[in-house]
Amino acid sequence: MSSQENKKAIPGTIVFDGEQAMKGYALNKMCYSFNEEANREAFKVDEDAYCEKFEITDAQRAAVKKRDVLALLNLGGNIYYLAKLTGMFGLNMQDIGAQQSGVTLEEFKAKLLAAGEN
Amino acid sequence: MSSQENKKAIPGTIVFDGEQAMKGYALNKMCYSFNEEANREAFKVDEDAYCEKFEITDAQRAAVKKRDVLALLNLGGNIYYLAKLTGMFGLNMQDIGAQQSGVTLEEFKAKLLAAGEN
Amino acid sequence: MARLIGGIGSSHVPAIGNAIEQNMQSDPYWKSFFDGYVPAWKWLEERKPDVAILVYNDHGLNFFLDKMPTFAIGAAPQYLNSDEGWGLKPLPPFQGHPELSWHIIDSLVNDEFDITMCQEMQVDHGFTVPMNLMWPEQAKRDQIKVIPVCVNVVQAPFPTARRCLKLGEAIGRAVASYEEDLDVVILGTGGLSHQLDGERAGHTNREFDTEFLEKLSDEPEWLLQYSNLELAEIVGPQGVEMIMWLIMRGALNKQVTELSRNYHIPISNTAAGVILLENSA
Amino acid sequence: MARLIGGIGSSHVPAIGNAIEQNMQSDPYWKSFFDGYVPAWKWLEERKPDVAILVYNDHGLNFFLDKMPTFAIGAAPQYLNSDEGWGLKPLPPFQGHPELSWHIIDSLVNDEFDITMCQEMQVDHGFTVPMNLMWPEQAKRDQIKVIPVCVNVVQAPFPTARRCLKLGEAIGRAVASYEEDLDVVILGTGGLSHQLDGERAGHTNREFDTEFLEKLSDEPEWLLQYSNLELAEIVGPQGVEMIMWLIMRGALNKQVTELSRNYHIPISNTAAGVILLENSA
Ligand SMILES: [Fe+3]
Ligand SMILES: [Fe+3]
Repeated sequence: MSSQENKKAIPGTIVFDGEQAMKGYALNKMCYSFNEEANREAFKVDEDAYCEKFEITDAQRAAVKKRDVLALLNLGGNIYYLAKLTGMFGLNMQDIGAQQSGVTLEEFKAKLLAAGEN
Repeated sequence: MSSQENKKAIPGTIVFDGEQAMKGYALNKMCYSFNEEANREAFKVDEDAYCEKFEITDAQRAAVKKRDVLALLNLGGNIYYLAKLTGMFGLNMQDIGAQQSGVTLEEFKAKLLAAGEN
Repeated sequence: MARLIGGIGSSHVPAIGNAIEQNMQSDPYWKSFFDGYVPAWKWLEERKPDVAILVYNDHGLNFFLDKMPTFAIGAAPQYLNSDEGWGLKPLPPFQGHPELSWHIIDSLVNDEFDITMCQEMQVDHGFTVPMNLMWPEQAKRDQIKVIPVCVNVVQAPFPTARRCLKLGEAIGRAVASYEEDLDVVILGTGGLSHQLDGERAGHTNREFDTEFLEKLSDEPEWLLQYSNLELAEIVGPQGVEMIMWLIMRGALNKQVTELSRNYHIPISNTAAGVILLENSA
Repeated sequence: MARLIGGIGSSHVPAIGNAIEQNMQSDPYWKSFFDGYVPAWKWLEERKPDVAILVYNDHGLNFFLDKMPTFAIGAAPQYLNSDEGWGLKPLPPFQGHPELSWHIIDSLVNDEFDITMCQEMQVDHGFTVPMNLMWPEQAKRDQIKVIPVCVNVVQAPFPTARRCLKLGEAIGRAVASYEEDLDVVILGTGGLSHQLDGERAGHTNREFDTEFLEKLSDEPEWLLQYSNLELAEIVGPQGVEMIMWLIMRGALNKQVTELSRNYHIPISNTAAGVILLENSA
């Protein structure tokens, strides 16, 4: 898809294109680092210092603190790298699916089960 | 070029194809590490321990010890990575050109100057 | 000469790995999903391929945005797995077939595919879950040699469906020209419709997935009418992983026999599919 | 709209960087080499391009054999240089143009080029030496924005000459479709004939290089008759870097004006060339 085509919005969806990638590079790099256990431990010991080291923006820092996935996506986060961050907070893909779509986990699961019954 | 085509030999030349790459991966990885100054220092402090860490073969180890570029190429070394190793020994591209073609540095330089006069 | 005996399309959600790990195959949530794999298990047991080419996408383990390849192919003696920062218990290393990898890479680059060659590569759940699903016993996974083919669906622009189908065709030619006598199976993994990110998280599309499965054997070009952006809208941004199945399909003969198919919603946040295609002789 | 105003082919041997560093331009060894750049300097001073697309090859700084892309394009805000383990004094960072980088990447991937996208990238002498040569003053290098296009000539298989020419054509189309009003120059660097490794180290080939330079403007397809293995035999394994010049040429219009050309043996172990091509209006 060309950068022009990317501009066409999909409702409820943020396409992770070059524009998003430019915003989120440092944030995603931090999240990528969580593939290593030692880095996860360092983050847990001192979240602020860890974020500092990767030079993420204040807005990103605040969204990390709030575990706010939608905000992080808007600030350039990519869902696959973010999953490594939210995983540390004990949130799996269904938890963050519910969080983003603004429903409870049970409602989110029920919606998926319902899709299976059509 | 296909792997078949690669088999056709060029006199005095080793094409760095998949076959060579398989032989030389650990050796080239060690040489690549010399991009970092700390790694160059570690090598200089204890050459054997450094080679050990990268699990290069005994034959490669012996060729490193002898600074023998042709042997290293035959053992899967790639010239661009090897240049970082020989650089540590104070050998530049002209030095190793002379070494490989079996002439003195002066003769090697003279050959190149002569090519410029044709 | 090497022979491509068939292909399998399959989902690769991490939850599947957990279910296998915890032996939940007969659990009501899982039963109809795992039942769909019985024909593939029987076929693999009968045909015993020597090598599996596994077309998948990395989800942020081996590749970061500093060096994000469109198409990467492994040429390593073995491939390691890891916990990915959050998830699955790592599986033991997978055995490569670097000679065949290099043959395929040589052939593809000559065929004007701009491959990233990987002589060391960690494989994530996009690779390990299908391996675990197809060969649930470790002993079987130790026997089969693997060649990872990793496709970018993390960072747009992704390769077009058309390019993926062509890559598959080129892989088919490459395998057919390898001199050793080997039986090769190709797996295309990922999808089907799902959306992990955004307010629309949880989106699936049974109608589209069903048509995709319906067309895959005899009319794979059907998918080419959609751009990846259109596909993201229709099947969700992660549903675009279905282009991996096109690579698998492209590698097979023009004529294939569909031996089985299954479709099930939901597994975790996804619509899960499996299809087994045999190359006509 | 953006305009490709012309292209320059140039050698990029590290020794050139050292000579500039040590102000040896008038030294007898160097004089006839540097004299060949006078027309390029004048042209660049006159035309003042906003962006330089720099087609080059990495020599083991940014890429290792674990992830070796055929074609990698930078999309970073800036690009760092380093000592490469042995050599040059590093130059200050180069300023990127990530928006144009992404536009080119989007366009190329849609055009079925399988690009590796690099949002962080160290550039080595293959990049820095030509930058230093074209814009000897740091102030000028700070002004111009750069887009690195890195081509694999480290690990065979290398992209074919045909594929390189096509990549160039696709880059030309991509630049022409960028909306911002920018003047863009493209540099193809590397070569000409040289051999660093093996008993034949020091090999050059004046006759072939001369014909290559002769044909580049009006008949670049001439090089396509040779496979990369044949080229390695003719111009040395590192001489194959001349395929970078084909990418530069391919990006320009069918009709170009050759404004200058120079050829000189030896610079270090290489035959060094420079050519300046202007796009016809
Ligand atoms: Fe996936
Ligand atoms: Fe070079």
